[in-house]
Formats: sequence, structure tokens, C-alpha cells
Amino acid sequence: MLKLLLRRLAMSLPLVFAVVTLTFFLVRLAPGDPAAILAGEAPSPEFLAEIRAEYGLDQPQWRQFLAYLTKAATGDFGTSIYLGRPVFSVIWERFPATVVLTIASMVLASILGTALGVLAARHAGNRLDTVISAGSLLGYSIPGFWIGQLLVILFAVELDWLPASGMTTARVTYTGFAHVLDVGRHLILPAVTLAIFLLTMIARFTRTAMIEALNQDFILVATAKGVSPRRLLWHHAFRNAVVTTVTVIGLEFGAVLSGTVVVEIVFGWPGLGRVFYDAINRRDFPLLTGAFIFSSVVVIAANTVSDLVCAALDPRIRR
Amino acid sequence: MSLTLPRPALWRLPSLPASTVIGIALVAFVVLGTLLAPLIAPANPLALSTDILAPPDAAHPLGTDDLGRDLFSRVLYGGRVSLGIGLFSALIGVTVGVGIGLAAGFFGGAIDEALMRMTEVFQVLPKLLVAVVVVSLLGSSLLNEILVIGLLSWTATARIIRTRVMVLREEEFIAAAAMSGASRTRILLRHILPNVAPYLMASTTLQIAGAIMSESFLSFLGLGDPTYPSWGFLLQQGQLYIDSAWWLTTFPGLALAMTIVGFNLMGDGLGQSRAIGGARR
Amino acid sequence: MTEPLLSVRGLRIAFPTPAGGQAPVVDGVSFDVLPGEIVGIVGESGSGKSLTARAALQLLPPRAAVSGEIGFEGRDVLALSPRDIRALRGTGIAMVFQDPMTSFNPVLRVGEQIGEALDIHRAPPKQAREARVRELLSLVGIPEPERRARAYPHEYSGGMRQRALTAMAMANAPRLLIADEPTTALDVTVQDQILRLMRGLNEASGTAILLITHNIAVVASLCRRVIVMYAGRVVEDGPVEQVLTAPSHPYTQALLQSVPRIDQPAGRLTAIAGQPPDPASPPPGCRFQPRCTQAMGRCTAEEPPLDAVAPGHRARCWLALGQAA
Amino acid sequence: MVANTVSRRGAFGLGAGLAAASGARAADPKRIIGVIEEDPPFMNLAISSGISSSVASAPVYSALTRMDAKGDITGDLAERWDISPDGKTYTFHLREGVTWHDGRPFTSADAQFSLGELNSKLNPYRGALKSIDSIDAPDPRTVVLKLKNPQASLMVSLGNFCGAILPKHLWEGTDPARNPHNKNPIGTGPFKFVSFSPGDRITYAKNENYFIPGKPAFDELIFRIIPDPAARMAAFTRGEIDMVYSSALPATEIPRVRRMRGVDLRFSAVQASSYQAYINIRNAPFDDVRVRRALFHAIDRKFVRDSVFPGLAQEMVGPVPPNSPLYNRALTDYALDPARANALLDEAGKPRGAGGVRFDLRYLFGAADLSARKIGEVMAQNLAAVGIRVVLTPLDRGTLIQRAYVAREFDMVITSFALGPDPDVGVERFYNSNNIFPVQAVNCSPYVNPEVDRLFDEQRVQTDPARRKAIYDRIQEIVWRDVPTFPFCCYSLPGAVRTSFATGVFDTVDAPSREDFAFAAPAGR
Repeated sequence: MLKLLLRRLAMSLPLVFAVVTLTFFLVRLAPGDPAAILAGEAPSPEFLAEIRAEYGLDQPQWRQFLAYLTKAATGDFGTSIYLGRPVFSVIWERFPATVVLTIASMVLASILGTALGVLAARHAGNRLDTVISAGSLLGYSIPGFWIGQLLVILFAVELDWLPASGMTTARVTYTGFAHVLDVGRHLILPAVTLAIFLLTMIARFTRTAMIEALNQDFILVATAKGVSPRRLLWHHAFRNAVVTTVTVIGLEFGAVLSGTVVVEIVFGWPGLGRVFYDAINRRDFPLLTGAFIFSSVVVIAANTVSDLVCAALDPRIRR
Repeated sequence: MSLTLPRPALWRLPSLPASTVIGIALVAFVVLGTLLAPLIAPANPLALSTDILAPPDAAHPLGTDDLGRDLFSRVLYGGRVSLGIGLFSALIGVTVGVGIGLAAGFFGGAIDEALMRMTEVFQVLPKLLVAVVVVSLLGSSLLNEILVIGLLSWTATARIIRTRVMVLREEEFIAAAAMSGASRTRILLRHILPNVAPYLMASTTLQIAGAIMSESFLSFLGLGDPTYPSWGFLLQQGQLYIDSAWWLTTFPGLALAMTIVGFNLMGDGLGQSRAIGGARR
Repeated sequence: MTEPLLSVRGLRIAFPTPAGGQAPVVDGVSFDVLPGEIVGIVGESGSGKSLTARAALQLLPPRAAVSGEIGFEGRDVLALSPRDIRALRGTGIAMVFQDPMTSFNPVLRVGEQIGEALDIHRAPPKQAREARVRELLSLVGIPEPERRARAYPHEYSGGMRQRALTAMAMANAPRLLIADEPTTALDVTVQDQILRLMRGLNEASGTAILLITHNIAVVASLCRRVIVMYAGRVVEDGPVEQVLTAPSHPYTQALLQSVPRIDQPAGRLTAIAGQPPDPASPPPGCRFQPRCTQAMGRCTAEEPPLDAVAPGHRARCWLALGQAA
Repeated sequence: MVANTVSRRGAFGLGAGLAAASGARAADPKRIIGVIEEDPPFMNLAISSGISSSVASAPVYSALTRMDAKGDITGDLAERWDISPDGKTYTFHLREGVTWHDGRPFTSADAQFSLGELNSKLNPYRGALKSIDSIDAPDPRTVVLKLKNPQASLMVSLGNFCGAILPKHLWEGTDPARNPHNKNPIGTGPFKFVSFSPGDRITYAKNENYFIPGKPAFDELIFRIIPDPAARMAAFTRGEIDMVYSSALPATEIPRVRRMRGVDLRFSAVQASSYQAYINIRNAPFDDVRVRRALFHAIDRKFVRDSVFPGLAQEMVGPVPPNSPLYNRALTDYALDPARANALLDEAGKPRGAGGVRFDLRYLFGAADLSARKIGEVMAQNLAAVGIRVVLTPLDRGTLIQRAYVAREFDMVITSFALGPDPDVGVERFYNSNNIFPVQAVNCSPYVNPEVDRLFDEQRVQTDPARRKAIYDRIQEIVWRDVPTFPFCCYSLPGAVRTSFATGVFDTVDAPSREDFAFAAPAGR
């Protein structure tokens, strides 16, 4: 297992390298002087010179690239033009809110998606299967931001059941358990909105994997042993299908993280996703590229974790 | 051991499942509508009128927007943009995917290894965020959107094609062709490519759906091309009116969802496999 | 005469056809297995032999229409409730399947899967269960049972897996072991080991064995009686010595002529010209007549009954029954 | 439908319900909750003009004077002041016993430093202070400003956006751009800064030692940070927010907010803004005044007014907003007359080419500016009819500034501008040739007319209002004849306040100002 972990980490490094390289060349592909792009709004000549020196833009390309890599490797993504603070600290203080949101929606999506997928597989071809399949098809055919806005209108504005935006109530300050409850109430709508896409993906793939697993010989063998249907479903078929489910979660993690951008905007959630929005609107490119590299690393890490979990679940993958 | 009856052949139209037929019908409906836009549209989608934010009525079947423009016409013409982005970026994605898949599957060995590592890199990237960064940096134009969405969406196709090619490579008729002295290129183009065609249809269809969705994501972030308003763009423009002029988001949203559902159903049916683009191993 | 352990009477299994009809793939099959006996069923793939075996444990897919009677120790298996059939599976009748590669759940340890068979019916304490798993593994000749029990199926060789599978089937000391092509996927030397293992188990524990195979040589080496099936019907049955030395049915004769030689890898039977009939539209008269080299007028007109050609030896052939004219 | 929902609830009911549901503490502080659109990079009124920065710093700081609800100047840190008869010496007498939020006493040295070292040097509107010659602090309670020439608009500038007073003891000798108190502001205003959690909220607490006794009435002030307009308005509709500044209240939402119960729209009595485009008059064909006038005849400004700012805007005739006392009512408008526009364009030697197009017009605007985009879409339709093809060019702020103001690669570039309470502050900057710089919000067309320059100088020292008006009338006439800019309309966007929850907010001006917080009070007391 340790060997696998090391190997996965060794495979992740080129990925991170690829991301940083991509970013480096994108900034240079962009029309205009990279210094001007990095310096932002109406820079003074002195500031431009300062930026040029800081990023080594007066140096040959390969040196610039090396310098960029070194900086990125140490978590130095430059200084946010608009906020005038190190990009990494801006990202880091926003990250926890996104972690809360992402984990909540992934837990929700995993549980519900798996349940629906297993249910659909058990009733494959029946009306229940059709309903679940059609529902999940709709789930990933409607843009998340539209779903989110409709949920706000319905549950926050019209029905007044849940808060419309933010992570905590501003009107009163809660502490202790009441604070947890308060965050929970604010979390429901964004987490549900963010979960929909992943949920439908999990349901679809789990269904396919379950149908495949249920058609395997070992299910017949286990049945012949006298194993109960419930145990067949969960202990035998699902133990096999769950590898697919975990793989899907890993592969779609990037989509989920991208989804936080939309969800955090729609629900005023103070997380990392909104840093993207702010950075786009202000064309704060150090912040934008920094947030991008950071997110990519998180996605790569999540993929590694998902691979390791798969290996733990399926002995055939351990090697 | 297995009791399953033989599956129907991939490309037999009369035996398509109902869901696929629904998908094709939806897509046909939408495509026809946008193609015939000049004939159907009651107004020039850009024409202003003093009839501002009018709810749907006989004159404006889907109402008007905040500059008095006819929403029905805008949705029809917006479809051209959305479908165009979908189609062209899917074509780019599928072309790249086929190239890489064919090469990896056919040549195998080190080439396969290298191409698959590259595929893994692209598969793991948070694609929408890459698109956001690229379009922010390079500017929001239709071309940039198509290119970036297309160039990010070939991994699934590459994997499917590679697997198919690897299976096909072992089959007798390929071996026979090789033995009869056909060149590698000829085998690729004449024997293997036609055999992966059904998968291409499915991949393309699914990717059109994905690309339209990605475009709406970019539009939501204000990165859509304002010269060519797509459905995503209309949806984004309407969000401020979401509960005062519901039609501005509802109709573009429905058009978008209907189209994506259609393409997905169609793709699922054509691919005969819901796991297309699926698990890694 | 002893009461039969398994008694199949008029078994009919049909599947729905795409056209909306029913295609009987097993039609009117009857036979007995006595306690402690080893009986073989031979036939080409598609003859219905595997389905017949599966019907004995209610393992057919729900869309299969099953009628007739399968008695096991006096109870009609087909009429058992889900709970009762589960109790019967593994304890009364156990099964070993064709492909040892796919018969184990790949993500569970072998010992765990054998232990599960024990747990379902007896729920022994952990230590007793582990001891019994080791015992079973050594019984089937797996060395280092303790270490092997902790291994995963993919860490086993094919032959070992089939042994382990047999051990799993024997876990609850069943009265009848149905072995469905247990050796097909294995190479010849391993085949031999498995067959010897089966005979040993039969002798040691008195478990009756119903051996399903397309390989008549396997039957010859192991079984006391043999049932020959063709296109969903029993065409001949009787003591092995009689059937194999003096086959009455032309199909059996053809099968015997196509026996693979022991020094060659086992292969499917291809020596008989023609294809088995489509169960949805069987040929008129005898089902074998389109491929039969000795077919005559009556064969196409009327299907022969399964009747005695010698004591304890029956055949379904006008010629063998001496009623060809 | 929305109005009903709101009336069913009421913000108090909501708060009480929440408290009951989740077991809040009994003695919760009285809070007023506002909203801003983005994280403010600075909270320093003296050196930053960004809207979010201005709003976020307004509660913390005070100035010497302030503008009251009627637009009159009253005292703030200064109790009273004298102006010398020649209009060149201003003497401010400061309040007694005012302390900074960190407990140090406020003195005239702080005012001297803030005006002289910070506002005059770093404030984006520092042009309004350029007639100041010297600032003296003869004793701790007195500040004396000496001017090079009389300036009619000085008091407005000091009280509004050029006069925030910062503590000298925390700023002297520091690099103002890097001073940590940009993010942890210390002022003398009604609220003390408490904390800033990025992307979420800024929290302030009541300044117990505020120099106006009994104020502020709220214990705490919170600004939530919600960038998405739809999300912001959902939160306001639901009563999670009590007040929204005009900058954060989308024009499209105003009709809906107007129908909400318990919510008031507050329009500024004295401020107006305009959507105004610079025309690049150095570039052919817009160097030809006939071409520029053709634009005025072709573009339907009434439609812009009614569609982009329904019920909120007035057409602009001339460069000065119609609500200004200096507005020239005698100007005649350019009539909407596409035929006339076509004739002018033909006359200017710009015939239609292939496809009926005479030439392209590069229209630059901020990508996030919805109104500018809508204006562009209207313009594109209008101008297509006279053979001008509009190229809509949305740009991010950095590129916009680079392209339009530095490189001058544009035909028209649009922005919204505050026209200021006095045209000296808000209007002159666009037309005086001494204000041509490669930055935004100055004379960017760039327009050079010695007569206009001279007239601006003349009126500035004019103390007789009637004569000053006469000069301004003349300026307006000339500018309106030369049309170096294209004013689409002027408007006054309201702020919205939940009057069922708080009163006294926005009773003065809608620009962010401390008195909104100083005088805000919970409803019903």
C-alpha cells in the first residue's frame, strides 16, 4: 500500500508540473505584455518594472519558466493585484468554506447517488429504474446555476424555510452547537445544488456497475451457497461496484470543484470558488492563476486519494 | 455460462430503444427550429421595441426582454450559437480523441503508454476551471470558447477508441488484411476506422451535450461572447429577472435542458453503453 | 430399491422469445440421482444440461418458465419458498461451476468466502469457522491453508481456485454436489486432479455428485450412470459401461466418436455435422434427425419415446427401440 | 407575489423566529446589516475611490464637515468655520474631546496631516483640492486652509469625498499603500472596525465615545459581501439585509423593490450620475463634428432612458445634469432624426460601402457593466440604420484602461460617472484641457478648446452665483455644439432600506457616508 502511495505521488508530480506549465504558457499566450497583465489596472512604469524584475520577465524564457516553477513549488503564486496581498493567503483563508461545502455535497451525493444507483440496478428495466434514470439525466442536463437560483427563489424567498445566502446568520451570533446548526441551515441549499451533478453521475455509473456485478458468475455461486438477496446485493455486488463509484467520485471531483464556483456565487458562500469569480471580474490574473493551480493540485490530490481507496477496496488494483 | 440473449447490433435503427428515439426527436426538433429560425422567428432577434419585459402573448410567444426584443426569436437564434459551439467543439474533441485513441490502440507499446499518460493528465484537470482561465486570459470570443472546450474534451473518446482498436486489432479480418500486405495506414483507415464509427457517433453526441453545458458555465461567469448570444448567455442575462420576468430564464433554460437531454439520450442509445467515458479500468 | 435423492420429473424450462412466444430449452426431462451416486449428464452446449442443474437450486433467471417436478429428499424443490430454498442451497445441494476464474468474488478473500458458506447455515464462532476453512482447504489439497485462506482469488491458480470452489461447496457437507463443467476451463493434468478429488470426496463423505459435462471421457472416468441430453431432451441414459460401450442413440455414438484424445487439449465437440436446433422451432419428429446419419422416414414424422433398450438402459430412438419401420 | 412574502414576515419576526429556533443568547446586540459587492482591498477613504472601499470605510471615518439631507453643509469634526470675505481663507474650529478609536485624542494636527499629506496627494479626486495653498494648525482645535484662489465647491469636496480625516500617529512616516491600517482602519466615526472575514462580512461595533451623544443607535454594523446581484437581492428580499447602497442595487431590480412593503427607496437629493461615452475626437472619422452630431441624431436616447433605466433617468441635454442649479435650460436637444444623421454623414464624405456600411465604430465597455452592454446593444441597432456598424467590445478593467485611456484605441468608450454636487468637481474634469492624462475619468476625448479652458478658470473665482451661472451657460453651449462626449442620460439611482427595521438610513445622500450609520436607528423608537 505504501508502495502504491509513493507511486501515485510520483505520478501526481508530472500532473502538477503540467498544470503549472500550462498556466505559465497561457499567461504568455494572452495578448499583451505579461507584465501589464500581471500588474493590472493602469500601472505606473515603476510598478511595471518592479513586476518585470519580480517575475524575471527581462530574462530568457527558460529562466522565467524555472523561476515560475520554483515560486509555484513553494506556494508563491504572487500578489493579488486587487487585494494587494499574497495570493496564497487569499486562497488559504477561503479554502475551509469550500471544503465544508464540497464535503457536505460529496457525502450527500455519494449516499443518495449510490442508493439510487443500486435501487435502479436492482429494478433494472422496471418503472423505478426508468424514473431514476430519467431523473438523473435531467439532473445533469440543467445548468447548476439555474437550479441553484430556482432553489433560492423557492425555498428561501417564497417558502422562507432556509437562508438565501452566506454561511452564517448575520443578524445574531451563534456559538457552540447553535453555530453548527446555523452553518448547517445555510449549507443545505448550496450543498444540494452542488450535489446534484455528482449525484446523478454516481447514480448512473453505480447502476451500470451494479448491473454488471449482478450478472457475474460469483453472484450465482454465492446464491447457490444460500446467501440472502440483501447480502448478495451489498456484500457481493456492491463491494465490486463501489470501486466504480469511488473512481467516478475521483474523476468528477474536478467538476465538483468547478461547480463550487457557480454555487458559491449563487449562494454567496465565502469560499475559494468565489475567488475565481472575483479574479475574473477584476482580471486579477495572479489571483486567477494561483487559484487555478491550487485547485488543480487539490483535484490531483483527490484523484490520488480516490485511487488509493479503490486499491483498498479492490485487491486486484494493489500492485 | 451466461444466459444473456445476443444483443442487437449497434447500428440497427428499427430496434432503437424508446429513449433513443425520444432523444433523436428532441434533437431533431431543436436543430430544425434553429435551422429554420429565419422562417419561424417572428422578429429580428436584435430589433428593439418599446414593448419592454412583456410576458408571453400572441405577439411574443415567449415574451420580450429588457430591451423589448422578442425572446422567441432570440432563443431560436441563440440555439444556432449553442448548437454551433456544441458541434464544433465536439468535432474538435472527437477528432483529437480519435487520433490519439487510434494511435495508442494501433501502435501500442511506448506510444500507447505515452499517449495514455497524457490522457490521464487531461482527464484529471478541472476542465471548466481551465476553460475559465483560458477564456479570461485570451478573451471571450466564440472561437476561443470552441477551441478550449474542444481541446479539453477528447479524453473519453480517446479511451473508447483505443479499447475498441485493441480489440479489433486482434480480430481475424485485420490480421488477414495485414497478411495480404495492406499498409498500416490503410488498415487504420479502411478497416479500423469504419468499425469504430458507431462509437464516434455516440461520443460526438455526448460531447455536444457536454460542450453546450460548458458554454453555459462560461456564460454564467460573464465569459460568453456578447456578439453571439447563446442560450447560456440568455440564461445569464435573465437571472436578474428570475422572479420578476420568469420567461427570460425559463425558456432559454428549457431549450438548453431539452437539447442536452436529447443529445444525451441519443448518445446513450447510439453507444448502447451508459458507461461511455466511464471508469478508468 | 433406495429412495432417489434427487428425482426430476417432466422438467420443462422455457424462455420468452423476442417474438413473444415461449421457447422450451428443456423439455420433459426426467431422471433420478440416488444417494452417494455419481451421475453424469453429457451433451453439447445448448442441450439444456446446465439449466436442468440450475433448476434444482432455483437458480434460473425470473423470466424462465419452469414446470414439472424436482424432488429432493421427498420435497419439491420448485415449490419451496425463498427462505426454504436458501436453507437448502449449500446444505442439501451444493454447486460447483464451470469457470473458477469468475466464480469467486474478486474483492473478498477466499477464506472469507468459504467461511461465508459456513456462516449462512451455522454461524459458528470465529475460531471454529477459521479452523473449518483450513480443514476444508486441506481436504481439497491446498497447501498452506492458513496463508491461502487470507489470499484473494486472483492470487490462486486456476486449478487451485477450482479446488477452493469445491471446498466451498463441501463446506456444509451437502448430500448432493452438482458440478457444472468443473474441469472445462482447466488444463488436462489439473482436470485429472480435480476429478480424483471429486471421487475422493464422494467416497469419503458419501456425497452424491451430479456431473454436468460435454466431455464424455470425464463421465467415463468418474460416473456410475450417465444421462445424455440433446436439444432439451434426455436421449439416452443408463449405466456408464453400457452406454459407453454399446451406445443406443446415434447422438451418443457420435459423441463417443468425437472424444478428444487424452494427449490433446480439451476442445468443444465439433465432430458432429450440423447445428443443434433452435429451441423456438424444433424440427418435426426426432430432434436429432436433421443431423442423424441414420435417420429414416418415421424419424421426421414422429418423435420417439424414451424407452428401455436394456434393463436400466433407455434410449429415445426408433432405431434403437427396434421400431424404425 | 414578492411583496406578499415580505409582508408576511417582517425582519423582526424573522430574527425572533431564528432566535427561538436555534437558541440564541437573550441579549443579542442590535445589528444593522448592509451589503457590499466585493472584498474591499482597502478601507481608507483618503486614498481609495473603489465603491466597496468607500462603503466599507465610511462608518469608520469622519471629516471636517458633512452634507445634510437637504444638501447643505453642516459641521462634523468641525463645530463651526469662518470663510474670509475674499474666499481664500477657511478657518475650522474643531470639536472638543473627540478621540480616535484607539483612545488617542483627535487634534488639528490630524486634520492638517490628512488633508495635506494624504488627500491632497493620494486621493483620486485630489483635483478638487488643488486650489489649497497651505494648511495650518495654529492650535489643537483650529485648522486654517489658505487657497490660491477662491473655490466655490471646496466645502462640498471636503465634506464628501476628499476630506476623510485619518490619525496622524498611525500614518505619519509610513508608506500609505502598505500601512496595515488600510485593512484595520482607525477613525473617529460612529463605528469601530472589528473584523473582516473575506468573501463573507465586515463587522463593526458601536463607537461608545462617538462625538454625537446617543449615537449611533445600533450596537453593531455588518456588511455582508455578496457579489452576485441575484443572490444579493434574494438576501435583501428575504430580510437578511437591511440596506443596499445604490451601487449594489441593480437598476433592473428597482421596480420590484419599489413594490416591496416595509422597504423604501432613497434617492439622492444632490447627486446625479451619468452614463457617458467619450468620443475619440482625434480619430477619423470622429474628428469631424458632423459625424459626431450624426450620432446624436441617430441614437435613440429616450429609448435608452426608458429601457436601461426605466423610470430613473433623465435625458442629458448638454454636459451638466438638469438638477444642477448651473444647468443651462436654453440648450436645444439634437432631435432623433435618422434622415438628418444620414445627410450629415454623406456631407462628411462617408458614403455607404459594401453592405450599406459606412464605417465601424469600436464601442468599448467594461465586461461586468450590464447597463453599458445594454446601451451598446441599443446603439448597435440604431446606428446600423444609418450605416454605422458598432463593434461591441467588452473588456476587463485593466485592458479597458489600457486600450481606451492609455493607447486611445477606441471610437467610443462608456463609463458611468458621478457628476458631483458641483460641476467644478464632476463636469469640468471632462472638458478642461489641463486635465488630459492617460487615466480614466479625466478629459479623455481629449477635448482641447482654449475658450472653454478660459471660461472654466473665470467661473472658478467668480463669487457671484448669477455671473458664475452665466459663464457656465456659455461653457455648456460650446461643449454641446462640439460634442466631444456622448451623455446618454443622467440618473439618480436609489439605495434601498428596510424601514420596518431601521430608520434614518440614506436620509442624507445615497453616496456612502458615515451619517447613514450615525443617524440610523431601529424602527419604532
